[in-house]
Amino acid sequence: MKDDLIYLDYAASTPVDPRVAELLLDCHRTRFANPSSNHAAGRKSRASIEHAAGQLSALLNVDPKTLIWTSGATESDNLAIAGGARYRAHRGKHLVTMPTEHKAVTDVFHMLEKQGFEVTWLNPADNGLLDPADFAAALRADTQLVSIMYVNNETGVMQDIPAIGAICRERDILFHVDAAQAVGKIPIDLQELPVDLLSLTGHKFYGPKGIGALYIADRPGCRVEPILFGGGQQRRIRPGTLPADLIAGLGLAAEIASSRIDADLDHLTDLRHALWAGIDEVDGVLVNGDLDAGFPGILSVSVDNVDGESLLLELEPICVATGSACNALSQEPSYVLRALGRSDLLAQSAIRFSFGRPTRREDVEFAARRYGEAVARLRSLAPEVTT
Amino acid sequence: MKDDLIYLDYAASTPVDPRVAELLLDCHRTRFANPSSNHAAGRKSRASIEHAAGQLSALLNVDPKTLIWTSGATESDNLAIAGGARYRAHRGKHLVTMPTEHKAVTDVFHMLEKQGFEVTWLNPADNGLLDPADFAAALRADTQLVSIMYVNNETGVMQDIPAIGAICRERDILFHVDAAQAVGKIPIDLQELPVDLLSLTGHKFYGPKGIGALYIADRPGCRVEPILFGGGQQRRIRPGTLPADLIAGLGLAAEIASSRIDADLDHLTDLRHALWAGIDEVDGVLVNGDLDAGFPGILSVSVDNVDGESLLLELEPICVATGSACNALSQEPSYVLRALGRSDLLAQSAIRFSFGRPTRREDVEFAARRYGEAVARLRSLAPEVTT
Amino acid sequence: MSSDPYSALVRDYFAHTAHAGDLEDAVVAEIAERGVHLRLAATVDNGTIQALRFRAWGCPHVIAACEYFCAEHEGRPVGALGELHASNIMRNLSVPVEKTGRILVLEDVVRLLERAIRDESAPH
Amino acid sequence: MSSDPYSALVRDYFAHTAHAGDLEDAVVAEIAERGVHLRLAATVDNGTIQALRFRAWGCPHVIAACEYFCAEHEGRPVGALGELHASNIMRNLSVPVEKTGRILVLEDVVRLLERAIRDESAPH
Ligand SMILES: Cc1ncc(COP(=O)(O)O)c(C=O)c1O
Ligand SMILES: Cc1ncc(COP(=O)(O)O)c(C=O)c1O
Repeated sequence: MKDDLIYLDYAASTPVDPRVAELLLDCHRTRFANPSSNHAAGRKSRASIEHAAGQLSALLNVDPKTLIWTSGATESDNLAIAGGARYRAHRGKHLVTMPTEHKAVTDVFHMLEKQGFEVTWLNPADNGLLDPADFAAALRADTQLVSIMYVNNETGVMQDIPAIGAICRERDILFHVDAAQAVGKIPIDLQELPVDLLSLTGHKFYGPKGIGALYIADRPGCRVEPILFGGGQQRRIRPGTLPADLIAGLGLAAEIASSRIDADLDHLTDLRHALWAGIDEVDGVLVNGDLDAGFPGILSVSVDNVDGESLLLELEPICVATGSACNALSQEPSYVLRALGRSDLLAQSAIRFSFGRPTRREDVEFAARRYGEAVARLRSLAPEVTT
Repeated sequence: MKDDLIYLDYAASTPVDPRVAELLLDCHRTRFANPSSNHAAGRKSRASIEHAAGQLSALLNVDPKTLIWTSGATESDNLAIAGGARYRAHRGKHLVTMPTEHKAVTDVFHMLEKQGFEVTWLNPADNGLLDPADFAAALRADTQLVSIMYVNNETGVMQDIPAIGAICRERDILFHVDAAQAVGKIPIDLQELPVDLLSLTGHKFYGPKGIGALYIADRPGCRVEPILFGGGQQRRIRPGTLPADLIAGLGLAAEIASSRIDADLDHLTDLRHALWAGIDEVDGVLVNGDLDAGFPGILSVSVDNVDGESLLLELEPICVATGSACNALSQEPSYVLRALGRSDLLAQSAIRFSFGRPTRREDVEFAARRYGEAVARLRSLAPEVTT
Repeated sequence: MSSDPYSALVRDYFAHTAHAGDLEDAVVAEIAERGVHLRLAATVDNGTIQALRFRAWGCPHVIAACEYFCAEHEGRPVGALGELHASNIMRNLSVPVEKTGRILVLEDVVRLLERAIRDESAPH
Repeated sequence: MSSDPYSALVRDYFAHTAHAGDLEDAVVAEIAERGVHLRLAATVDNGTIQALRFRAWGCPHVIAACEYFCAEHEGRPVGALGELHASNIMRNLSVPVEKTGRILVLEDVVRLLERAIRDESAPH
């Protein structure tokens, strides 16, 4: 990245850890063979994949056999939700999710609605949180699959996954968690957590891009139908030549995360505190989500009387997101923030700051200062009354 | 790769070109941002992707807008075939393919058969070739999609894509070509070639693993329905955060291929000649496929009275494939070779040698010598009559 | 899609808004719609635009377009306002087509301003 | 799945097949099925196996298992053949479970051999 850019968009994507980058480079020379090939070179690739499965399963406390490699969280979400719903369709066709999920979740549910499934969309409170009691009330005898994300990508809000999962377990409902923003960042122990399907992606925790995984619990009734068809790789759940290099990189990223997850969390908490201390001084600023129930690596704020796109440009060379990174180029106000009760105007002014391991305290202090200046300048350009 | 291994399995996967590996490393530092992000760092990633699209489209002589990035040829095949068949389903549900296609094609057709499509499976002649006249005779008024691969991954046989494509164009039938083994290896000009959908994957031509593309011709009626659902990336045809690094690497691999495709072909032709000259001396050896109609980077041979798996082990440290790389661990004789009229015994003895840019003449000469020795030893172990 | 949605000119006009502000004793036109709120103020002498100022709430393209418009039209005859079309602005500043609706708001408020100037200067 | 389907022992027995071949004046048993063709030859003296040879057409596990079997049973009483079970071979050589069927062919041909030896030595 150019030195004068200040990157505060770690929730959109993280840089590759230098050790992971080095491993990838080494794999390009020594582990390039197809891991399905039954010769010495293929076995080396296979061994790398097995090692990586061990590293990732240690991070999540699962059996390596429960992990299916995918191209990223989008594919994992599709496989879990479409594959899980179809696998259980003979038992019932009612599904439950929230409108504040990532598009990789909501768009799969929209597709399933067109195919005859019935979806209940549960709204969060204004702080973004789902009340487990409301959740329990929405379940029916024919509910077969629930998908609730761990850390929200726009606000950082963390749902009560243990409580929601316990309710699903009681009723034998498949429970999928999109943990793209959580894995490698907050401790996740899947022996403790009642989760059946969990999506993750390498590029959100300093691993490679283009590689992800789906955890599929090894318990009765917990299966997915494939959504891609081809060779016999990965027990026919997901075909295609496995990219041994990317998988090795994801494994190493998982191992690095295991070793520093608490220190990382402390660092992020300090940064968010410093950032919010500076931004809180700007007139008319509101936190989107909930500071207490929020992952500390994300701070999303809205502000009166400022256009979000202009704010983003005015903030350069600081790199932050408006709305979701995945639709930053669209002009629509974020549907996630609308679901939290924000007006269109407030939603479109939202700026998401997200930080990571390399972020320094002076970066967020600078960002807070620039935020105040940018808001002031844009307000000075605007006609007096806009609301 | 360990120095004493002799890798002759380039059809399964190629090493990453050193320049591509270097570019990937650089991208990890400088192009890690999410290309959907509307800030300076995101724009850099976006610019890399645009550059890569230009490089790949130059190789194929297409408009960059016709390219959709995927995780590899398996996903491209799924998107083209399932997505194309569904898009045209209201016009008709008859599809045509061959049993000698890759599993990433045949398994999609099997799935579509279960969903109410009717598939005609056209058998090749014993040399692996499909007769265009037989092909034309199989088409019906309700035929909507045809999928025929370019270079066969097990035998190297090259179908007559211009003739088959011309027949499809005449009748306005969607024509998909799995070109995973062809792109970057033989010249392909999609302004000349009447192809509507074309699948490719980076790891078969010295590009990165985990990245591929689908070409979708820009002409009326040539569309696919998505098979993955999520963010608005890639005009909603394929969602998910784009891995800018892998895409940049694929682009560079395409550019390198453009610059040396003829020289590469000459090199491969020499190698296959030398290899076959040595192997031809072994008693009872047969070429699978057709040397004249075959891509010169692949030579598949069967032999009387030898078990393929033992032959593979006896050939170590030479790394070659038995049957298809994608099911090398399974013990079934290759369905592709069975379709060419080979007996089970001959099919299971098949060894596929495939070579690439780094292969030297002495490598294939050594391989031919070892092949002869291995066959001789295994025959010396066997009871006299086995057939 | 070009990787940067903001042309060099848009970046420049957005960063240097010399014409942002108000004018005393000016003719004023104002519109708020489609996520944009624009106000133009002009002083006119003898059929010539003396000074132009804008206030804008909107995306960078809108703000840049306002600054560009003001800078271009000061010192020109009032009739020149009639020649302003959103399409010219979009071409000259390389505004992406998705922003057409917003730039049309500028065209509208310029029309309004022109009419207001003519109304003012018409014999009472 | 272990990344190498061949254990060190399998590799070793496959590479060094000292017992491949035939024997003069030997008892012979032969089976061809399930993609395997095996022939065992034994010479027996006074209830003790003097020499064992095999010929095999099959995968590396089968060939290694034949060599292992021959090496282990030379010099042992004929009765030891009855104790041979595919499961022992598979455990001792770490043969993957998919190969069970083929190793059972070896068990069958050993049974056949044992019966042929007993038939030979029975009083005529
Ligand atoms: C919560 C969440 N789910 C899913 C995704 C999709 O991940 P990917 O782009 O790696 O497919 C993302 C990131 O974009 C995300 O933040
Ligand atoms: C002809 C053919 N099609 C499709 C594929 C699948 O490609 P990938 O493994 O990159 O998805 C391969 C390679 O395995 C192939 O050879």
